[in-house]
Order: sequence, then structure tokens, then C-alpha cells
Amino acid sequence: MNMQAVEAATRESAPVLTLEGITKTFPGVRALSEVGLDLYPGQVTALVGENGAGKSTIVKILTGIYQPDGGRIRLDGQDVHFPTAQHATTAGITAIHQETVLFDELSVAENIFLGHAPRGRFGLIDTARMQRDARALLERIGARLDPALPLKELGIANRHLVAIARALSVEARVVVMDEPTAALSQKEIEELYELVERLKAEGRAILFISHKFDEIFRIADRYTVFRDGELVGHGAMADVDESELVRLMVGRSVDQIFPQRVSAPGPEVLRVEGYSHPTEFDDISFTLRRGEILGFYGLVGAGRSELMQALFGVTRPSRGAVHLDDAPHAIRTPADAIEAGIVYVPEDRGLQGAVRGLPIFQNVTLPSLRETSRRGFLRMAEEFALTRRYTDRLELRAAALDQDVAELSGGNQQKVVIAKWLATKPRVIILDEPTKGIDIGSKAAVHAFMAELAAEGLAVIMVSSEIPEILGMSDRVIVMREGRMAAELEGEALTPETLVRHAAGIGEGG
Amino acid sequence: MSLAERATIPDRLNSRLQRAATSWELLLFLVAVAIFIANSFASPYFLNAWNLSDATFNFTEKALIAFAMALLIISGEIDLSVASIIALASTAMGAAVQLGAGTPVLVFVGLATGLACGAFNGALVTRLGLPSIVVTIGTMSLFRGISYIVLGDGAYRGYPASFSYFGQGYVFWVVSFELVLFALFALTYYVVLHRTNFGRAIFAIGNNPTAALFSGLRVRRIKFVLFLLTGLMSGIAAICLTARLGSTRPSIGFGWELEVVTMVVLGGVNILGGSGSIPGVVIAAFVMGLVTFGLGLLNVPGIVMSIFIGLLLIGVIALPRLWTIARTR
Amino acid sequence: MAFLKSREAILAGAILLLLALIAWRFPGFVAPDNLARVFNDTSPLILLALGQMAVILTRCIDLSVAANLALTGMVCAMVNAAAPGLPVPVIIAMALALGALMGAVNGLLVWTLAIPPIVVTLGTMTIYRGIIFVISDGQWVNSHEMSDAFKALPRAELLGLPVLSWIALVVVALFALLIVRTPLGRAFYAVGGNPGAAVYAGLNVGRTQFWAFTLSGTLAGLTGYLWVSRYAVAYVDIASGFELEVVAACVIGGISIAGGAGTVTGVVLGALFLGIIKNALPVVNVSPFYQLAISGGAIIIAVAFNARASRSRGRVILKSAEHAS
Amino acid sequence: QDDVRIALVVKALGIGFFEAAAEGAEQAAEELGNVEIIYTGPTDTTAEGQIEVINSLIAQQVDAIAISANDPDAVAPALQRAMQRGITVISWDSGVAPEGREMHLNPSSNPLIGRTIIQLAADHLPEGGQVALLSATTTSTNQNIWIEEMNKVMGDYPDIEVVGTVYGDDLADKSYREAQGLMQTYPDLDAIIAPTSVGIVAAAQAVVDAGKVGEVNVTGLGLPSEMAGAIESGASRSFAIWNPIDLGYAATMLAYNLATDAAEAGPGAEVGMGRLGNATLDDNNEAAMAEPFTYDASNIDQFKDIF
Ligand SMILES: Nc1ncnc2c1ncn2[C@@H]1O[C@H](COP(=O)(O)OP(=O)(O)OP(=O)(O)O)[C@@H](O)[C@H]1O
Ligand SMILES: Nc1ncnc2c1ncn2[C@@H]1O[C@H](COP(=O)(O)OP(=O)(O)OP(=O)(O)O)[C@@H](O)[C@H]1O
Ligand SMILES: [Mg+2]
Ligand SMILES: [Mg+2]
Repeated sequence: MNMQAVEAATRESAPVLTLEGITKTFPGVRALSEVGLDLYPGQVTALVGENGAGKSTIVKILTGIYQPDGGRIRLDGQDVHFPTAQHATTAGITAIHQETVLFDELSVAENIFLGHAPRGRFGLIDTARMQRDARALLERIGARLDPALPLKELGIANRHLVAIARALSVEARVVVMDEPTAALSQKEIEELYELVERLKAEGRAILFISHKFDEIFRIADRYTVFRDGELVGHGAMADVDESELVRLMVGRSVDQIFPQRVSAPGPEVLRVEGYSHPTEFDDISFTLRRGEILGFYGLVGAGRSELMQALFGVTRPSRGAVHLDDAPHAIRTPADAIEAGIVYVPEDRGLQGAVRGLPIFQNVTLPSLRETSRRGFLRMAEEFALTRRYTDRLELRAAALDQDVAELSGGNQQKVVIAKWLATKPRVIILDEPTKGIDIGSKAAVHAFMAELAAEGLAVIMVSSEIPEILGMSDRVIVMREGRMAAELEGEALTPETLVRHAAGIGEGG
Repeated sequence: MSLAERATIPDRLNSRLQRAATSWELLLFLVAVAIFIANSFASPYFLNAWNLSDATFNFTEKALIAFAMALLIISGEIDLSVASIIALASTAMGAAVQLGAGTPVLVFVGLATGLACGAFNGALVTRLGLPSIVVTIGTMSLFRGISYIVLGDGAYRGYPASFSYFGQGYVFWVVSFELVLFALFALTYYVVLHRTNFGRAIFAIGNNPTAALFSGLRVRRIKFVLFLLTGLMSGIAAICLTARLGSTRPSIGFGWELEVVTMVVLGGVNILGGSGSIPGVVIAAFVMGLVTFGLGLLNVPGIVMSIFIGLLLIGVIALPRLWTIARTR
Repeated sequence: MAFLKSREAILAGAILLLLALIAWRFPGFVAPDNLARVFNDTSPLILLALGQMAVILTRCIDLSVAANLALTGMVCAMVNAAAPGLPVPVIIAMALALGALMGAVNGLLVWTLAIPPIVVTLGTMTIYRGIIFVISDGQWVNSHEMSDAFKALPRAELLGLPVLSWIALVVVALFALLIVRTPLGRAFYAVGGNPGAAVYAGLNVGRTQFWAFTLSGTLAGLTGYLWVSRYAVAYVDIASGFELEVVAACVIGGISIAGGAGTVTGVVLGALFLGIIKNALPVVNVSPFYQLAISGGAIIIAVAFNARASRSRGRVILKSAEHAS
Repeated sequence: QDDVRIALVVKALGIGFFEAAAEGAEQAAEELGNVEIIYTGPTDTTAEGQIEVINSLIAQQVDAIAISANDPDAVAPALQRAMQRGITVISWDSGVAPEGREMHLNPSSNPLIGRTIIQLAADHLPEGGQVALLSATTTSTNQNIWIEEMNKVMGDYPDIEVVGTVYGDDLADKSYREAQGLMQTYPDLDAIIAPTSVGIVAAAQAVVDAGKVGEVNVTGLGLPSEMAGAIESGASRSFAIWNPIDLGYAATMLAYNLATDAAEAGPGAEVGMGRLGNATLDDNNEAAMAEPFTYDASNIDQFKDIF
């Protein structure tokens, strides 16, 4: 395989696709500034960078979903412009997006061919041929699925396979894969690697986005690194090693980002026993102590968020018990959880965290209205005072406290959500991907703050998919895989290798 | 970063006055004033206290429902069965009259029927998790249908004389009982929506029900209460309307649900939930009342007036958007 | 069998049960010619419900269909009264065009100005109705003012069925083809089911909604002519309130009001369900005053039932849970 | 001298019958010289709609209101207020409860109408047979009174059996469907009596569509202009109606005479109706205009273009 890579590198033809000076800003965030990217036929280019570095944004730009604010895209040296996704597909660019972009009510085959289904007589969709083609595509990636099945019958992993098949359903010269292996099992991942090799051999250019270094080193020929929306390096894989890539990605060495803290866990606050859910997770048990940071690691889709939401009372477990200070506690709604002192900073900030459309101060006081009001009547002055107490401490950046949260940058929205929960004076705080999509500065602030909270005696659960964050912050780590506890690691056993092994299920005799 | 470097964030960016100057309510108020002036030029009969008082009957009952409906729509739900609740509540009161009930009992029956209908809608939406627009299209047929089953082509009449006060009485001079009720409820709903925790929760739920739930709000319970309130206000409207008409037929209040929704949307409430205000709804009620009364004085048929209302409804929403589109071109 | 568990099969079962119940009191109702009559009577509802289905699939709603029908019908009748010599196909073409135009106005307001569909169609509903009054001056167009050819078309018989029924059958077939076998039809589902993802798939959400409204308007226009010629009368209030019956037929037929789910079979069955009840009540001597309450109850039961059937199962992370339940 | 402003309030605008009545009102106005007619009404037949119209008429300080009511009780309070403000109020065609008007003008007397509609059916059924009734809206009282009066004289027609009554709500499509249902339920039906101008047209259309011309005779009360086709096709042999032009004329005359204090309403009083003579009020302050007139193939052409 290495031979092939070298061969491809020496072929060194002109790039098929070139991006130059691409800039993209969202309200409050500059996602990309003047970045470039070259993709070569028959080669895999790995795009690496931390969460929020702008990787998915560039994918969306070159597939016509976002329009860049500046810069140019060239295909075979010709300037091109993709006003819609359809245009990009027609030009031969196809992508497996990070979010699943599928349709529950359509069949597997229709999901694969939506927008470019084979046509028969009178321009009607040729259903029979579509199903045949879909079956062939699915077999090519090693998925044995009935193409006629409605998508809603499939679970998370199979949906991912459908998304991959969809990307391969067009005659593409450029194939983009945005974290394609995140939700797949080891066997499926192997099949995907084979597929990538075949695509390479067919002369297609591949852009491969992944946070897993082992796989990058295994399949990529070239690399491009983004940091905070800027291009910080590119070249041939053969010329870099892992530590060099990390240095490019992070811009400093890993251990410096995280606050130094001495862990001195106090008495147990929370004990979870045999927590189970019919479809999402099974048999989860753990304990949590005062002043402790407990990390939850796993691949995306391992079910950590679902577990945390059940602990917070959003969904009901089918079995299991929660003990607070050794006393059994029934948590049926989030209101119960807040009452008991458990709060949850959700992963999906836009949907579950911030109430966009309401001003900052109203977001912060939402769960604490009982404190700021008198006999059910609002007292705005108290609300502003309470809000200010926590936003000052979190160093929130905003124009005014009555500004709509939707106008804030991602990191500042996250601070508002955290402030909201701290204002309730909780005993257990669950942070689900607390630094996802926020800039490096805010990230460090959140980490420092987390350490501070733990030092003050708060019990912290941190869900994260970033190994450095997990290693840098946690006293103890629970690894989840496919809805189950795969391991509980601490001290010496806590290394990147053990985390990945348990999360991916490698080396367990199967 | 030191404290000195960090500018403290002010509480408010714009003063309340600045906000009021750019508000929807002000725009609507200007529209109302314009219509008022136009009317007084168009008809010599317009500027007359008694006539204006009569004109308020065109909207007071609908506005009573519109207040509760505004809260419901801000929370992201809708109730299309309100006019049918009027029919059912009126039928129940009529049946009570036949059994010899007096005015206090009638009022109780009207309110109780409204509450029961609201509870029924609320339970279907919040307990079974059904979409409110469909549920209330169903109960819209169901409630009025029950009135038809009870009454057929008959009518209930013979309401006690004291009962007619709710629809025909005057508190002093030209100020009718209904107008007083309208003012009292406008104030009450203003306080509830804009000055209490409950009102804050309604806005939060309407903007993002998931985040509201995650913030510990009892979303389903609050929505249920809002359906109850809407039913209750429909019951109150039923009492006023029945007292004004002095009889009950199953077709009573037919088509009012759309006028109520129109009033709420015209008042600046976002039909998709999350924003709106009671002052807006109050002004919208006056605008609709003035338009219908003014055109009525010119003997313009009701259906032609509805063209104006329809244009107003689309126009007031479309114009600002057209404006932004034109500006960004 | 998956089909036996589907909404459509259950609805079909409910209809058969209903027919059996009626036949038990009044056997004549299930005679083939009477069933054909009921179908004929339900045809306008079917036509409008199909258009409404397209709109609801894309997460919109069209409350203006009945007003569109009435306005188109009035224009057809007035044109016919003024120019009796104008051939019927020309009138039909005009009805289709006028209906499409009104639908397109709704669609454009939704697409370009992003005004919520319920507000748009609430507004155009009153505007279209008002226009009928303005152009007709409130006058009726009566049977004797219409030409014979104008009135003959829907009631002419072909192989034992009135043309009205045939039109409904043909439109159902064409519409099913459109929904199942054309990119636009599939786009309705995609756009309503997951608008965010539809953009990734290269679909234009607003434009797809525009076409759904135009389709709904076109069918309303066609039905406008058929309605007026069948009942041989046109006035301001025809089909008033019919829009809710149309939405009801869709909901009973299993079209999800949240968009993206439902079938043509379901809609046709939903419309037939309402049509059978409407026609059966006078026959089985139940007072027609029961009709409203019965259809209201049917809507509530249907929507509760559909919601149970389509409750989301979450993400299904546990492999063992994938094909269970 | 100022014009006397008389408002002719109808059940709903756009109905042929009321348009004809408005024409009669204009004739009266012309004859009287100093009268201005305001022809108005809601767009659909609801009491609430009529109340809004009445309120705006009160505001305009008209001299008299002559109303055909959608609901006898519901409009009464508004009309009472009109009377308190000095406006003369009479009802015609479809009445208002006594406290809400000074007098009521029946187009004809109820017993006469009741007998006429059954006679029309019997005329063409020498051997007797089955007849059914297709009534109008659920909120209009006169249909029910006429049917009641008809039932009182059924003893005179022993061979005729009334098999059922259905309601078409004065909606063309509903009436059509109900008529279809009647023919379905009673295969031996001989006649449909529809004492409503909307229902009779729809029933005739249903009979034609069912291919039962000659078998089922449609009769009742209708307008010549709307029924001309049915007479021609044979679906209806004959029908009756009072002259709506005369009705509008008479109502206007009565309103004028009461408003100008030329006469006063009260039991036994005589009030002038211009060319139609005098109306004599009964104990309920009601009066009848004339008996219904029967139209058939022999005279339809003469009237169909008039109203
Ligand atoms: N639609 C949007 N609106 C506002 N901000 C956005 C939007 N999409 C992305 N961003 C912001 O742009 C930045 C880059 O996001 P992007 O999704 O490209 O990151 P990424 O490199 O793909 O990260 P990850 O590894 O987590 O997938 C982030 O700060 C993100 O919050
Ligand atoms: N089909 C779905 N139904 C309900 N919620 C979903 C669905 N898909 C994603 N989510 C929510 O979206 C968020 C993103 O999920 P993500 O892909 O990060 O996986 P996850 O469930 O959080 O797994 P983990 O936290 O172990 O990575 C989660 O909060 C999840 O609950
Ligand atoms: Mg990404
Ligand atoms: Mg997660």
C-alpha cells in the first residue's frame, strides 16, 4: 500500500480542484480566512484541525451549500461557482457530510439517489433500476441492506452506510469524506479503507477529514492543516510525523493548554446503578465524588449524550437507579433534576442550550426565576444583577445584557449556557462536549473554569470526543461504545491508546 | 485580561424609548390613527360617542379570545376551535335556561363549558403529543357538531332579563360592560405576559421548546394551562355574545376563529411562536373594529371589508420584508 | 405483511367496517351504482385533498383552496354566461390557469418573502372570496344562464361512470405517478421531511413549496369549474368552509401535518371516508346534524392513531434494538 | 325637505329573490319621490352579520329599517336599540320577534302557503303517492311554519303520504345531495316539495341527473328565472311564489308610512301599501300581502326575465 502512495505522489499531476483565498464569516465567527486547498487525482488529502477549525465549513463551500465571502474555486484550472449543491454534484464533486443528511420517509434507494435518480420512459424515475443500482452500491461498501426498506427503520450505523453510498452514487472526480468512520464499527471501517483504495486506483481525488491519526497515517497521501480558520500547513504525509501534525493543529504543545490541578475528590455525591434504555444504552453504573472531574469518552454516537439526558430527566430509563448522597432519587423531568442539584450543559447548544430569540439575561435567569422574582412577578433589576455575577466571572463578550443570544459567537453562547446553570448553584454539573465548536481562547477559559468549579467542590461530568481534553482534564474516565460501558480507566491506564482501543472495540477477541 | 481593560457590559443597548420608537406597536398605532382620521372624513356619522360605542361590539368579544390566543400562539400552539367552544358553551347555557337556571348558574355553565373544552384540547395536545392545529380542526367540528346534535335547526331562547346585561349593559354613559371587560382583560393579560415568570416561560417555550424543557420549565403543564385559558376566554365570549343575541343557535360565532387569529397576527404576534405583545393585539383589535365600522358606515358589504383585512394582514408582514430585500439588492 | 400493518390498510379496514355497518341498516347503500354515486360525490374532495397533500408534505398548509375553487368557478360561470359559444375545453384551460395563478401567488409569497404559509393563505382566502363578490356584485349565476355544453361535461356518462368520476380517477393516477415517480414528487417528501438536509441534496426548499402551492391551486381551479357546472349554480359562498374538510381528509388519510409523510392511497381513502359518512347519514336516517360531530371525532381519532404509529424511536444506538418493535 | 332614508336589510346579498325585492323597493321610492333606499345585508346568512349591519345603520341615523331576519331573536336587541333611537323598524319575509319590530309583513299567509305547496304536488298525483320535503336552512323559521300548516291540511289528501323531511341548509350542493338521498331512500318517490328557492333548483337538477324526469315531480316555492330550465326539462310541472318585487315594494311603502307617521302600527290598524292596497294588522301586528301565484309551462316565459 505504501508503494501505491509513493507511486501516486510521484505521479504528481496537476490538481483537479484548487481553492484559493477562501473566506467565510458567520455572525460573530470568522470560520475561514483566506484558506487554500489542493486536491490531486488518485490521492487522498487529509484535512486535519481541531474542532471548529473550519473543516466542515470548507466542505460545505466546495459542495455548494455555503457561498464563500471571498476567494475562488478552480476545477481543472477553470473558475467555477456552485450556487447550489446540485451544481457541485453536476461538476463531479460529492461528499459524505458530517451531519447525516437523510430522509426518514424515503427508502434507502431513494435516499441514495435523491436528486439524480435514473430516469426511464417519460422522464419518470426508473424504480427498478434505482433499486438495482442501490443494491450494487451498498454491496460495494460491504453493506447488506434492502434498498426498498424505509430509512426510518435503520439504526445510526446503517444510516451512515447509506450516506456513504449516496456520496458514491454520482460519477465523481472529487470525493469528500467528513469524519466518515466516526460512527462505524471496526469491520465497516476496514471496508471503507478498501473502498478508498479503490477510488484512488480509479484516479479520483479524495478529501478525507478525520480526528483519528492512525487512520490518517494509514490512508492519506497528503495533508492540509487548519487552525482557527486559517491554513497553517500542507504537504506530503511522508514528510511529517504525528507530533509535527499535532503542533501544527494546536499551535503549542498539548500539555500546556490544560490547567494544572490537584485532584482531591471528596465524598460520593452521585451513584448510578444499572441504568438502561430500550434502544440507546444498557447497564451503566458509576459513582461520582465531590471535586472530581469524571470524563466520558467514546466515538460520536456512542450514546453518551443519551445517557446524560436520561440522568437529567429528559428521557426515562427503562431500568436502573440514581442515588444522591446515598439516598435513592427519582428524576422524571429536568425540573426534578435541577431541584436535586444536577444540571446539564447540552451538546447541541442551538437546540437544547440557548433560547435564541431571548436576550442574554433572560437566558441566564430562566431556571432561577424563582430566585429573582417576587410572588411570580418579574424583577428585572435582580435579573440583571444575577446575570452580571456569572457573566463577569466567565468573561462573557457581548454588547449588552439584553442582546439576543443568537447574535453571540459560539463560545460566548456556551458561556451563557454555563452561566445559566451556575446561577442555580448545582452540586453536579454535566458538561456535554463543552468546548465543541468554540475558539481556542474560549476553550482554555472553559477548561480553567471547569477546574475551578471542581476545586470549589462541585462534582463534574465531562463528555468529550477529544482525547487531549479527556486526558488533560479528567480524574477518571469511562469509555462507552455502542451504548455500553466499555471500560473505566484511571491513572496509569489512562493513555490515548487504551482510550481508542476501548472506544473502537479493538483487541477484545473480535 | 485585567479588570481595567475589560469594558463592563451594559444592561441595555437601547433605551426603552428607543425601542418603542421602532416597534411594531407604534406602526400599528399610526395605522389605527390614520384609519380613524380617514373615517371621520369619510362619514359624518363617525364622530359620535354612541356610534363609536356601538362599533366596539364589533371586536370586544373576539378580542377577549384574542388575548388568550396570543399567549397560546406565542407558546407555539394554536386553537382553531374557539368559535366552536362559543357555540357549545352557548348551547350548554341555553339548555340550562330550559331547566330554569338563573343568571349566576348560566355564567357558571358558560365558564365551565369553556374550561372543559380547553382542557380537552390541552389534554390531546400535551398528553398525547398531537399537533394542535390538527387537533383543534377536529374539535372545531366536534364541539359545534355537538351543538347541532343538541339543537338541530332549533334555538334556545328565553334568557333571563338580568343575563342580557353582559351583552347589552352599559356601565356608565356609552361605556358598555363588554368594553370594560375588554379593558380589564387587556390589562390582566398585559401583566401576565410581560410582567410575570409565567409570561417569561411562554416566550421561552415559543422560541425554543427543547431548550425550555432543558431549563427545567414544565412545558407541557404550561401549554395545558394556556389551552385552559383560551377555553375560558371563549366561554366568557360566549356569555357576552349569547347575552347580546338573546338566543342560541348552533351557527353562533361561525368563522370567528379566523378573525381571532387574524387579530392576533395583525397585532404582531409571530404565528410560529416566540414573540408578540398584548398592546399589539389591543391595537389590532381597534384597527379591525375601525376598518369594519368605517366601511360599514359607507355600506360596504362585509366581504369587501374582508379584502381590506386580508391585504392588511399580508401587507403589514410583507412590506418590511420587501423593504429589506429592496435595500440589500 | 408490512402492508397489513400500514395506516392505509387500517383505514381501508375502517371504511369496510363502516360500509358493513351501513349495509346492515340499509343494504341499498352498498349497491354498486350507489357506491359509484358516492364516489362521484366525493370526487371534488379527492381532487382538492390531493393538492393539499402536496402542500402539507412540504410543511405548509393551504387554507385558500375553497376560495380559489369558488373564484375560479364564478369566473368560469360568468365567462360562460357572457360567451355561451366558448368551447368547454377553453373554459377548462382557463380554470386550470386561473387556479394555478392563485396557487402561484400563495407560493411566491411563501417562497420569496418567507411569510408563514398559514398567514399567507388565511389572507388570500379572504381576498379571493372578496374578489368573487366584487366581480359578481354578489349575484348568482343560475342554471339557465349556463350553456348546456358547460353543464353537460361532469355529468356525461362514460362506461357507466360520470365524467366527474373519471376526471378524479385520472387525476389520482397522474398524481400518484407524480408523487412516486418524479423528482418533484420525491422532493415534496424530502423538503418537508428534513428541510435542512434537502439543501444538502441540492433541492431548493422554497421553490419546491412554490410548486406544491401551484399544484394545489391548479387542482382547485379544475374543481372550481367541475363544481359550478355540476351544481349548475355559482355564487360567493360556494364551498365555504370546504378547506377544513380538505385538510381533514388529508389528516385522516395519514398525511403528517409536520410534513414529509403520507401516501396518495391514504389521502384518497381519507376523502372517501368523509364522503361515505356524508352520503350515508341521510340514507340511514341519522339526522344530518350529526355529521359535523362525527367528522370531528374521526379527525381526532385518526390523528391520535397516526401519531402513535409514527412516534420516533430515537437514535437506536444499541444494535440489538435496531429491528425490534 | 330631506329624503326619507329606508334601509332594506336582507338575509344575504346576492340572492335573486332579494335582488328582485330591492327592485320593488326602488319602484316604491320612485313613486314616493323623496325616498332613498339603502339596500344592504351580510354576505352570508348569519345573525351576527346582520347585527353589524344594523349597528352601522343606527349610526347613520336612517329613518326606517325593513329587515328579513336570519334569526328572529338574535337581531331583536339591536333592532330594539334602533327603535329607541327613533328608527322605524319593520320586518318582512322572515320575521323578527314582536319586541324587535313595529310590524311584520308576511309575503302571504302561512295557511295559504302550506295549502299551496301540497296542492301543487297533489295536482299532478291524482292517484296519490309518496312525497318528501326538502327544507331550507336550520336557522330560518318560515319553512317550518309552512310545513306545519301543510301538515294541518294533510287530512284533505288521504292518498298522499309524506315520507320524510330533509334539510339542505340553503346550500346548493347540500340540497342536491339531500335530494339524491331522498330518491335513493324512497325509490317510489313521486314528488319532492321544496319550499325554498335554493332547494327547489338543486332538487330539480338532482332529478334531471338521476334520469327521473317524469317519475319525480319537483315543486314548491321558487323563482321563475331560476326555475325556467326545470319547467322546460319537465323536472318540475309547476311551482309557486309570491311576487318578490311586490314584496319589496310593499315593505318600503309600509316603512315609509310608519316612519312619516302617516300611520301607526297596532292590532287592527290599516297601513297603506301603495298600489297593493292596505295591510291589516292582526293581534301580533302581522299582515299578509297576497296569496302565492302558480307558475307552469303556460306562463313561465312571461315572468322568467322579470325576477
Ligand atoms: N451555520 C453557522 N452559523 C454560525 N457559525 C457557524 C456555522 N457553521 C459553522 N460555524 C462556526 O464556524 C466555525 C467552524 O466550524 P466547522 O463546522 O467548519 O468546524 P470543523 O472544523 O468541522 O469542526 P469539527 O471537527 O467539530 O467538525 C465554528 O466556530 C462554528 O461554530
Ligand atoms: N435521530 C436523532 N434523534 C434524536 N436526537 C438525535 C438524533 N440524532 C442526533 N441526536 C442528538 O444530536 C446530538 C449529536 O449527537 P452525536 O452525533 O454527537 O452523538 P451522541 O449521541 O452525542 O453520542 P456521543 O455523545 O457518545 O458522541 C446528540 O445530543 C443527540 O442526542
Ligand atoms: Mg466538522
Ligand atoms: Mg454527544
